Amino acid sequence: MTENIIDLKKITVEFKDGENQVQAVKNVDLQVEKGDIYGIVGYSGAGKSTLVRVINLLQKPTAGEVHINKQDLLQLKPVELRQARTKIGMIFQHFNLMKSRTILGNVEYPLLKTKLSKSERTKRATELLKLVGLEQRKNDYPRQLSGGQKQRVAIARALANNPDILISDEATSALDPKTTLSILNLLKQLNETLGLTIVLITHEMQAVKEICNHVAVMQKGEIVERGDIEEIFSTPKKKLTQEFINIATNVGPAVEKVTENPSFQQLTQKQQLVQLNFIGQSTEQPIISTLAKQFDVDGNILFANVEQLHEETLGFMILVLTGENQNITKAIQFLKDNQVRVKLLNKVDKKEVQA
Amino acid sequence: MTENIIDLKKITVEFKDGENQVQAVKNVDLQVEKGDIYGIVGYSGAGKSTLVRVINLLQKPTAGEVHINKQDLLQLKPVELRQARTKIGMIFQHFNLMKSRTILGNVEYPLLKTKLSKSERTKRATELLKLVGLEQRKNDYPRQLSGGQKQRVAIARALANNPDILISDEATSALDPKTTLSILNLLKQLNETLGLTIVLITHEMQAVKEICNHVAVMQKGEIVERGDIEEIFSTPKKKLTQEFINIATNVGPAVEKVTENPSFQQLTQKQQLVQLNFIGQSTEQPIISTLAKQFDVDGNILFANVEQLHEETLGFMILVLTGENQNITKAIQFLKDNQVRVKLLNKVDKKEVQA
Amino acid sequence: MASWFPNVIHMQSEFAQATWETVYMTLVSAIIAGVLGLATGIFLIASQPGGILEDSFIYGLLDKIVNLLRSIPFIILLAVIAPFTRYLVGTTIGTTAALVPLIIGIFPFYARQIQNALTEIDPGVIEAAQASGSSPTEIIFRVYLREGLPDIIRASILTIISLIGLTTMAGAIGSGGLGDIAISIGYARFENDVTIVAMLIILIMVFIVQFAGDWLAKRLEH
Amino acid sequence: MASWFPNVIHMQSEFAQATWETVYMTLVSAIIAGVLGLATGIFLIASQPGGILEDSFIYGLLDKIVNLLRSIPFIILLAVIAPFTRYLVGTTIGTTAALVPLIIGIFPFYARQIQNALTEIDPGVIEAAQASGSSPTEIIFRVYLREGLPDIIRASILTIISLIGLTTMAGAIGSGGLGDIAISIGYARFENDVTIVAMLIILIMVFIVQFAGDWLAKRLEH
Amino acid sequence: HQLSHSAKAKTTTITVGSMGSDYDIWKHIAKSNDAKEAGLKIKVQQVTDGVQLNNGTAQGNIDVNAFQSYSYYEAYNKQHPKQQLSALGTTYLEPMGIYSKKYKKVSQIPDGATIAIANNPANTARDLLLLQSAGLIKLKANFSALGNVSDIKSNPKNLKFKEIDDTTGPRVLKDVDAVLISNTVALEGHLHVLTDSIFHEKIDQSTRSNINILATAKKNAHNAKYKKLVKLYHKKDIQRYIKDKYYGTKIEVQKPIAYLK
Ligand SMILES: Nc1ncnc2c1ncn2[C@@H]1O[C@H](COP(=O)(O)OP(=O)(O)OP(=O)(O)O)[C@@H](O)[C@H]1O
Ligand SMILES: Nc1ncnc2c1ncn2[C@@H]1O[C@H](COP(=O)(O)OP(=O)(O)OP(=O)(O)O)[C@@H](O)[C@H]1O
Ligand SMILES: [Mg+2]
Ligand SMILES: [Mg+2]
Repeated sequence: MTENIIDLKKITVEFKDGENQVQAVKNVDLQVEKGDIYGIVGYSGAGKSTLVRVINLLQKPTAGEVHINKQDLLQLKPVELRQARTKIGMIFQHFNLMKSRTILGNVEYPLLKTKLSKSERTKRATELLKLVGLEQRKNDYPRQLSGGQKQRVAIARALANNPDILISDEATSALDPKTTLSILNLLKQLNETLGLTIVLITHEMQAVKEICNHVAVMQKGEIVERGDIEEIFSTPKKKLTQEFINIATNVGPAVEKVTENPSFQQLTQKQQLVQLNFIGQSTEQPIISTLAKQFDVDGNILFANVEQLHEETLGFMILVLTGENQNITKAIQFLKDNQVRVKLLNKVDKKEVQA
Repeated sequence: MTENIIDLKKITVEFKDGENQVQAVKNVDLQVEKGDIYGIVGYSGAGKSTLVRVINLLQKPTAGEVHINKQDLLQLKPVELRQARTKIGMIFQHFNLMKSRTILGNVEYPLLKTKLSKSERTKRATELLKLVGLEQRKNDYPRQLSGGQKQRVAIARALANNPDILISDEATSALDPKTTLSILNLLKQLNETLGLTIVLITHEMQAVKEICNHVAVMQKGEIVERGDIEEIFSTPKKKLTQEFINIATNVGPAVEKVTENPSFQQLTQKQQLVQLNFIGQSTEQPIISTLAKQFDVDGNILFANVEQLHEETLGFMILVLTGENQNITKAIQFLKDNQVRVKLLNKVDKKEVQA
Repeated sequence: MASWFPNVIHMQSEFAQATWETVYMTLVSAIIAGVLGLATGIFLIASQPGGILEDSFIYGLLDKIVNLLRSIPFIILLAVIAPFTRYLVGTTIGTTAALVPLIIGIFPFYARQIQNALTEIDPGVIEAAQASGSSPTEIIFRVYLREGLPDIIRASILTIISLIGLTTMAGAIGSGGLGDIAISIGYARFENDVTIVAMLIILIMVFIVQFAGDWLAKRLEH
Repeated sequence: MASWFPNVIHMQSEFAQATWETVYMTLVSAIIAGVLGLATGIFLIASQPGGILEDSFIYGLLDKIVNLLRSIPFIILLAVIAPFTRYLVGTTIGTTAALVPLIIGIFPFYARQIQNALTEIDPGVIEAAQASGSSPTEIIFRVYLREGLPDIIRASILTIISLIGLTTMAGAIGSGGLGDIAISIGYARFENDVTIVAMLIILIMVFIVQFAGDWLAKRLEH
Repeated sequence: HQLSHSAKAKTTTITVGSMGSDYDIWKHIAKSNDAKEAGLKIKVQQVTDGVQLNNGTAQGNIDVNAFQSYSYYEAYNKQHPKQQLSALGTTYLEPMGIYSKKYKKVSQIPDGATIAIANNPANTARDLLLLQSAGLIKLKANFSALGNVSDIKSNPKNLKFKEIDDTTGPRVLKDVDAVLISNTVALEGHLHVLTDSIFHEKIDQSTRSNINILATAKKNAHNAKYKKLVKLYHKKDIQRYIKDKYYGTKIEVQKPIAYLK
C-alpha cells in the first residue's frame, strides 16, 4: 500500500507567451500511493489543472520527472505512452465532449481501442451511464444536455476503460449537491472495490473531507502544505489552508457574523464568547455537559461544526459561556487541559478570522 | 420594497429536436422583488439555466409572460428590448468570453454602447477587475486564464453596466471557496449599496444560505418549493428540498456515517442516539447545559451544524445522550416542549436519511 | 420552344452527352481530389506547429507544394502535367485526360480548405482523445474527421462548385462538358440559347450540390 | 542567363508591366470583392435560420444569387456582364475592365467562405453580446468580425490566391498580367522560360500572401 | 467613354487589338520607321478572346483589330446587327495544315482515326473545309463560317473529332492521329506548314474567305488614318520582316475587299 503509483519529481511548468512568462507550476514534488484518494485544493489560478495535466503528460513539464505506475513517462515511446494513458482516466474541467457523438458514443470512445465487440462496448458504456444517472439520455448529443449532465458524461467516459488512476479536475463543480454526493460515493466505491487511485482537484472542501485521504494545498504554483486529511483539517499550518478550512467548515464567516452581531457584542459581565477547536477522542467526554455539571457554566451554542472524520471527531464551535467569572476561567482551563483550543472572541481582532 | 422587478408568468419552454421533445420549463411563475437576492437550486438538468435565460429573453418562452421592471419584454420593439437588456447583467455558466479581446476588453464590452469615453471605460473596467482580483492580468487573453479566472472576468463583465438585475448562472462553481466567498460578499455589498436585484443559480447551498433572502427549488422543469430562506431551511416541505439541505448542512452524510459506524451502534443501555433540529430563539436557552443540570443527562456531540441565519439560530445535531433511561425520556420531552425536533436514531431507517 | 431555343432543340443528344461529361469529370475528380486533398489537409493539420504529429519539415514541404500548385494557371497546368497525364491515362486529350489536371488543379485548394476547417476543432476534444490513449491515426479518423465533418462538408460544397467551374476550362483539351458547350458553341458561335441552357444545367447541379451539402452539414451538426 | 532565359531577357519591361498589372488587378478586385463578399457573407450569417437577423427571404435570395454567380463559367461571365462593365468603367477591354468580372467572379466565393468561417463562432459569445444589449450591427462589427478575424484572414488568403489564378483568365479581354504572359506568350509560343519566370513571380506573390496572412492569423489568435 | 474620347484627343494614337503572331507583327510595325514616316502612333493590345476583341472594336474601345479571317468577320457581322464592323483591307493568307506524327499522307489515315480540330469557330469551320478538300469528309451544302462537326454530311472513314483549344495543337500531336493546326500556332510550335504538314490549304477560290483582314467599327469605315494601316502593313520592309520571321508561310494578300465577296 505504500507504493507510489504517481511520483512527480521537481516539476516545473512555464508558459511562454510572447514577452509574458508564467510559471504555472514551480518545482513541485507529488507522490500518490496506490489506492489513495488525493485531493488538491488552492486558489483559482494556483496551477492545479496544470499540475495534474502533467500526470498523463498532456502538459509536458519544462523540467522534472514523471513516474507513473513505475514507468518514466518522459522516456516512453509514443506507443507506450498511449498504452500508459489508457490506464489514466481524466475528467476535464471543461468536459471536452465530442459534439458529433451521442452521449453513448462519447462514453464508448475510449473503448474503441480495446478488443471489446460493439455490443460489449455498448453494454459497458450503458452501465456507466446508468451509474451517473444518464442512461435515459444515451442517444442525445452533448448540445442537448445541461452543464451538469455534460459533466456526468465526462465522468462516465473517464471511467470507461477501467483506469488505474483517475484524474478529476473539478468534476463535480457543475453538479448539484445531491448528484455531487452520489458521484463522490461512486468514486469512493470504485476506490474501495477496484483500488482505483484518484487525484481530485476540487473547490469543495466538503468533497475533500468526504472522500480524500490526503490533500495538497497549492498556492502560486507550489504545494505549500500537504498531509493526511485529519492532520490538515485539525492543525493546518499555513494561513491559506486555515482560510480554506475556515470557509469550508464555515467558521470564518460564522465568526465574522457573530462578532459583527450587536446582540452578541453586548454580553453581560457573566458571559464570555469563545471559539473552540478540538479533534480526536476529546469529545468522548461530553464537554458542554461537563462544564455545566462540574463548573456550573452554561454553554450556549451560536455556531457549531462538528463531524466525524476518519474515526475522529473534528469540531469547531462558538459558544457563549455563562457563569461566575472565576468558574468561566476554570472551565476554560479545563477545556485547555483536555486538548481543546480556546480563543476568547470578545477581544478577537476581526481581521484575523475574516476570510 | 414589495415591487416585483421580475415577474414571470406561466412560463413554459419546450425544446424540439427532431422527434425528441423536452419540456425544460413547465408553467413556472417566478416573482422577484426589487433588491432581493433570490436563489434557484435544483438537480442538474432541472431547467434552472433555461428559466433564468427567459428573464432577458435569451430564451424565448414557448408560452407565458415576461415582465421585467414593469415592461412586458415580449411586447417590446427590438431596440427597446436591447435597452432593457443593458440593465440585466448576466453571468453565464460557460463564461462566454470573447477570445479576441483582452480581459479588459471583455469587461469593457458592455460599456461600448454607453456614452463613456475610452478612458472612462478603461477606468470602470479596471475598477471591476480589481474587485474580482484580476487587475494584474488585464492585458491577458482569456486563453491564458484558468477556469476560475475566466469566471471572475465574466462576473466583472456582467457588472460593468451597473445593471438593475444580475443573473448569475453558477458564477462561483469554478471558484475556490475563498474567492467564492469574496465574490458573494461583493454581490451582497452591491445588493445593499446599489439595490441590485440578484437571481442566483447555484449548487452550493452554503452560498444560498450565505446571501439569499428567498430560494426556489426546481425539479423537472417546475418550481416545487419556494420561500424565505429561513422557512425553507428550517421546515422544508418537499423531500428534494430536505435532501438538498441535508447535504448542504452535511446532516445526511453525517447521519449515515454515524449510523454506519459500529462504535456508535454499540451503545450501552444508558445511551440514546438522537438527531436534533431547531430554529429560532430556542438556543437562547443552553440546551445541553440544561439537560445536564436539570435531567443529569450528558450530551456528547457527534455531529453539529449550528449557525446564525438572518438573526435566527438554525441547528442540526447528532448527540449521544447518556443518563438514566427515565431521565433521557424526560430530557427528550423537554426538548420537544422547547420546539426542538427530535429523532431517535438507533431505530432510524437508514434509507430515510441517506442522500 | 423552337423560336426561343433555335439551336438547343437540335442539340439534345449533345446536351445529354455534355451533361454526362460534366458529371463524370466532376464526380471522378471530386472523389480522387477529395481523398488527396483530405489527406493533405490532415497532414497539414497534424504536422503543423502544435499539431498531433508536429513536424516542421513535412509541414513546410506540404505547405509549399500546395502553394506551388495553386500558383500555376490552369491552362499551363494542363501543359505542364501533360507527360504525367499521358503516363497515367495514355492520352492528353479528352474527358478522361482532363481528370488529371482537374485533380491536380483542385486538390491543393481543397487541402487548404480542409486545413482551415480542421483548425476550428476544439483543442480540448483532441486532448481528451489523447488522454484516453488515442494514437494520431485514431485521432485523425475518430476525432478530426468526425468532429470536423460539418465543416468538411461545407468545404466540399465550395470545392465541388469550384470544380464544376474548372471543368469548363478543361474544354481546352477536348474534355467536352457543359462549360465547353456554353463557351465554344454558345458563346463563340453566338448561339445564346445554348449558353443559357448549358448554364441552367450547371446551375441546377450547383444547387443540388449546395442543397444536399447544406442538408447534410446541418443534419450532422449535433 | 541569356542561354537559360533566351526570351525573358528581352522582355524585362513586359514583365515589369505584367507584374504591375497582376498586382493592380489582384489588389483592386480583392479590396472591392472583399467588401462585397464580407457584406454578403455577413448578411448570409445574420439572416440564416437562427441568425441574429433571421430572415428567410433575404437568406434565400442571397444564397441563390451566390450560387447563380458561382455557376457561370468565367469566360461567359466576361461576356454576360460586359454591358455592366462598360457602364461602370467605360470599356470592356483592358486591365481596368477586367476588374469588374474579376470582382463579380470572386466575391460570391469569398462570401461563401466568410459564411463558413463565421458559422464557427461560439454561439455563447453571441448570446453574451445579446445579453449585454448589443444590436445586430454591433454584434456584427464587435463580435463576428473580431472573433472571426483569424478565420476571415484564412479565407482571404485562399480567396486572394484564387483571385490571382483568375486574373490569368482575364487575358481574354486584354487585361494583360503575368498569367496572360505565361499563357499567350510563354505557353502558346513554347517560350518555356517565359512561362517559368511568370509563374515564379506568381508563386512569389502567393507565398507573400500566404505568409503574411498566416502570420496575421496566428498573431490574432489569442 | 473615356478611351474613345482620349483616342480622338490624341488623334495620332491608334489602338490595334490583336493576338498571337499578329500581335507580334503589329508590335513590330508600331516600332518601325515606316510607321513614324506615316505619322502613325500605334498602341498594340493583346486580347485573346476573338469575340471580346470584335465587341471591343465595334464599341470603339479598340480602333482596329488584326486577327480574323474574312469569313469569321462576316459571321460576326451577321450575328451582331447592332455592333457592325467594317473591313479596312486585306493582310495575308496563311495556310491551315493537317499535321500528323504517325502518317505521311492523308490517304494513310485509317478508319476510326481521331482528328483534333480547333474549338474556336474561326477555325473549326476552316478545319472542316480543309478536311473536305483532303477528301476525308463531305459537308452539308449550307455549311457556314460558324459550322461545326454537326454539319458533316458524310464521314466514310468514321473519323472521330476532338475539339481542342487550337493553341494546344502542336502539344497533342503525339496523342491523336492527326491535328489541324493554323499556321500561327504551327509556327510557334516550330512546324512549317509547307514542309511539315501532310496536307494544307491552297490559295484558291475555296480559301478566299480565309484571307485575314483589318477590321474597324462601321462608323470608322472611312477613317483615313485607319486606312493607312493597311498600306503600312504592305510596306516592303515590313513584308520582308514577316517573310523572314515566318518563313514565308504568311502569304501577302493585297486585294480590295470586294475581291473577297
Ligand atoms: N496556456 C497558457 N498560457 C499562459 N498562461 C497559462 C496557460 N494556461 C494556464 N496559464 C496560467 O497558469 C496559471 C495556472 O493555471 P491553472 O489552469 O493550472 O490554474 P488552476 O489552479 O487550475 O485554476 P482554476 O481553479 O481556476 O481552474 C494561471 O495563472 C494561468 O493564468
Ligand atoms: N438546446 C436544447 N435542446 C434540447 N434540450 C435541451 C436544450 N437545452 C437544454 N435542454 C434540456 O433541458 C433541460 C434543462 O436544461 P437546463 O440547462 O436548464 O438545466 P439546469 O437546471 O441548468 O442544469 P445544470 O445544473 O446541470 O446546469 C435538460 O434536460 C436539458 O437536457
Ligand atoms: Mg483549473
Ligand atoms: Mg445550467
